[in-house]
Amino acid sequence: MSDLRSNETRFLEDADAIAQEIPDGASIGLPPDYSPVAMAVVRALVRRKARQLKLIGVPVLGLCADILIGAGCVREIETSAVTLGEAGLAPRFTAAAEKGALRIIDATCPMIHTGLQATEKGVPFMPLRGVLGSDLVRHHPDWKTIDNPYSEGDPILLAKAIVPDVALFHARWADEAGNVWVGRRGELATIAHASKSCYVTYEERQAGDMLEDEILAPGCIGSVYISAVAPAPRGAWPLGVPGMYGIDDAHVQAYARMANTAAGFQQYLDEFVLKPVAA
Amino acid sequence: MSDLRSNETRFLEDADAIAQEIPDGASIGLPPDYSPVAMAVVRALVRRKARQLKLIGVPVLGLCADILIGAGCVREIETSAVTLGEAGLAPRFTAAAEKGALRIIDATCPMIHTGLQATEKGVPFMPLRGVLGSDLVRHHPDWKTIDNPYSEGDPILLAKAIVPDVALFHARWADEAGNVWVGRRGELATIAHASKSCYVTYEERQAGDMLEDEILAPGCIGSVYISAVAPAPRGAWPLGVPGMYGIDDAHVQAYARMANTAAGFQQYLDEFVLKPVAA
Amino acid sequence: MNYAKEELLAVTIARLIGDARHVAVGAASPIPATGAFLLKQQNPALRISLLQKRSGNPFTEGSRELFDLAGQGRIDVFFLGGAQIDGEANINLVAAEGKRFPGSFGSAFMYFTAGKTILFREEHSPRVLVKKVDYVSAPGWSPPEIERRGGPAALLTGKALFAWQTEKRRFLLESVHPGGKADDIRANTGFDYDMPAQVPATPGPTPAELRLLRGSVAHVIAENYPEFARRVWGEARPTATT
Amino acid sequence: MNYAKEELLAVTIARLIGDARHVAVGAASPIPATGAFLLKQQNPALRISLLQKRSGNPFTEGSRELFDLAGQGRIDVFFLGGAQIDGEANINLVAAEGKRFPGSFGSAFMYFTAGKTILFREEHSPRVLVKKVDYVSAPGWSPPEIERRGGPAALLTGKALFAWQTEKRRFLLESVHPGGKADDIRANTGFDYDMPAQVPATPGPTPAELRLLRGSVAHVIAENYPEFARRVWGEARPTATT
Repeated sequence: MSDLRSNETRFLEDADAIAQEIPDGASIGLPPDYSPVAMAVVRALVRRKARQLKLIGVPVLGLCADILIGAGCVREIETSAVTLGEAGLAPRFTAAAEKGALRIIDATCPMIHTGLQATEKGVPFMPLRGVLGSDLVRHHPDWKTIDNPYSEGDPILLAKAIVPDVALFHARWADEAGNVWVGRRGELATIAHASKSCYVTYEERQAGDMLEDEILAPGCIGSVYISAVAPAPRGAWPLGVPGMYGIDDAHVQAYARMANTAAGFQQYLDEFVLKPVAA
Repeated sequence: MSDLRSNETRFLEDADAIAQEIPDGASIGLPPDYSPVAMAVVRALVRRKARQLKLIGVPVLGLCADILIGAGCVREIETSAVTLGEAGLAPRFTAAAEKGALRIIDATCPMIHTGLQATEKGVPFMPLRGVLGSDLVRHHPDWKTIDNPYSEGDPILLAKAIVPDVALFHARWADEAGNVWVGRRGELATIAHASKSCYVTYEERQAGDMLEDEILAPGCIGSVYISAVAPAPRGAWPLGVPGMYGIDDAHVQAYARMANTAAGFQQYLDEFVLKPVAA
Repeated sequence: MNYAKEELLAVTIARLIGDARHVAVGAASPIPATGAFLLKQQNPALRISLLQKRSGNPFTEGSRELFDLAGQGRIDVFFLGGAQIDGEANINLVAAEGKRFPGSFGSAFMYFTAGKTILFREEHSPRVLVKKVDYVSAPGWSPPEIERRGGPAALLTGKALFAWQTEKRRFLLESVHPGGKADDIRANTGFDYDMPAQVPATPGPTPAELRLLRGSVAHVIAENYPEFARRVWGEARPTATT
Repeated sequence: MNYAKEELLAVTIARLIGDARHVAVGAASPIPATGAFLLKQQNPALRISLLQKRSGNPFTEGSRELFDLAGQGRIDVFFLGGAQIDGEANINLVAAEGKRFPGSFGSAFMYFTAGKTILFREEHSPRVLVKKVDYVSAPGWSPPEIERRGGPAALLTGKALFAWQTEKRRFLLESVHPGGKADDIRANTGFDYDMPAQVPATPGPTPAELRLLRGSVAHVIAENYPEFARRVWGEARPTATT
């Protein structure tokens, strides 16, 4: 676990500097579209032509995954779904999946949380009720069914600990101590705790140490988990940041239309990703 | 799980009304002294002569347990320690333990968290690393060692799910929707999630619904978990509420001295518990 | 009486929810949400958790909390759909006939842990209601050794309502929506099911229900599903008689 | 040079912490905290987590987070004491000879998961340092099949410093504090241990270390352990030369 003992949060210049530090082949834990996504880094990864990434949806993937898949950055995904929400199917994911151009490990939301919680606790597995009898169990390489040691003849499913190489997300605030504030988006804390390294873009810099503030502390992820932060105002756009700005529905719908064809997707990249864009 | 489907938080008059609802024989999950303890309810339980309680320290017990044990309310405790912190040993606990007048299930902090997390997830057990070879394992009735199903010859300990009948603690705020704000005291959320019913005293009432406030929401426990709340200004005294008032060290030290003898403890009860006291 | 198809489905869902205390409604489920909020007008103690609601989300610990809540037994009713649904109430959200769908979401867990699940899919066709799903995202029933708190209660489509018969592990056609015919249901359903000699019509909304739907319910729904509210109730969100 | 016993112990602890990046210090441990903050003066990147600090607690998720952090391998050094400590580095925090102690706290976990543990107990007597503990709260070593990230590094008492010999599973008397004698250590230690022919004296604080201790370190410690700071450094908390 390369970076686990890192305890000094580094302050990087921008999203591109983060994308430079995420190596090809890395597995990346990503939040859902309704939890702040580091879209500025996603675009920077496309610009730096990242390759062979594995995306882990915690627990689902959306726009960021569709863009990375369409741009050829992704080898494999593990997720319980890929969706653009109200804008419908994720077109580049769907196309890649139907062509067989992407390894897909299908999961179900709570099993992904459970696998990350196992890593968070430092245990090799964690059990979950339900799921048995689903074809997910037959196909998933890391799940096992055992007999509940507390009750005979009671099969129960185990999730193997999931250890992403990189946690990547966006936060409303970072402070001078390297803490980030994500509010009630607890899945971001779980990803940060479970990952070998953690990169966070933020909207605004707060002075001082938010952990000294009893009101802000509960929404913070402590700097002990954070490898580096970088400023990215409106860095979740076209997705949103709760309490700051909402999802740009019109843009996501426009994306969904353009990305329906490979040519339209390339045009989207040209217009919104490959040249720097003002949100 | 009697109260799990309860979804309407009731608003009770005071700490005594809560004590009336906690039945003799109940198992009660309690936070440590540095996390707000519902001391006003503890005193009310002594006044109503509660009997045969089982106290579960999450993960340690302090003043509240010592008072309840001294007053004869307690049959059994499960905890990783009982301590008055800087004021030293918990005298009534120590006396009862050395006389053999109390069933003590010794645990270790993370195993208690783990057992509650199992209940929080709805699973019958959860694993934890370490602990093996400790005499705690030999004596604990609910822990089991299994072979890690993912790696041969790798023993690992399991905590059985802990399901307290009652969660009991104090909060800085409650709101009109029945949510309570506990800030970074995450152990309180774990106790609330894992218990069949949950009683909370609070310092101040907030208007509206704190879950609608992005800044307050991360420190809240949602009303879906809360059976009833009651006002208790300075209700944690002589313990503290982070951000409001600190521990009354002089009082706790005075307690420790008085409670060193049965007669002194009775005098403490007479003075501070049996007659209503202004903090 | 004049009412929209969506209004019929919502009142049916309200009846199916019954005496539940806590209903969780997933993203992109305006009709189940409408049914739940209609019921809440009659039973204010009903708790409704709208998942992935953009603001005022009921959870404080992120996306894990819904599943923990369900695991704890605190969710009485949940809704699931499916790209395919079969006669054993299995659902498929992953892939069929070379087509890829978004994925299983939390279905494989919620179907077991919620007190009961209402299957809801507007499209009623042999393409959706199949003999056997191509991929089991979540099974409709489990053998006795598998711990399972809940399972399907009913299957509601744009044409009909089926009740689930737990013992027989088969659907029973309970009612056909007004204007439809039992024969048409048989022709458009890929799986076999039981039916009574006389299949009743699904009861439509009462005038009181319509007043509530077009008044306070439309108002709440418009906040969370603006497109849907506009389509069903128009810009004006008329109250009372239309 | 004049210095307090606590200052000697603190500088010894600073040396034992060595190149760690993250040290966690438990409640009621002012001397380990002093050692850690002394080291931080020389290595500002050292992260110190004071557990159960009354304000400015480093954790945001409550008391579970420390243990999760340790489980993740993010705690390099931890401190443990014991009502009894034996020659195999087992510690007892539960009960001995009819006496009940507070309990094991997190020792049975932290001793395995922290990178290394410094055993610290000021009282050096046959009552504390026993041949075999009456109750193993946390074992000093584990058989090879048991996963264990860390274990004891040293045992520091008010009289001496022992190094732990992992292979031999025995302590080695490394140094005796100034003024003490190896014979006295043998007489006051209930367990057997190795010792070199010549046992050196524990190095005392350097003038530079004393300046730091009595200046910025005393200031930080006074915030968190006011009683202790007053006892060691007085009300005035003198800086530099005394």
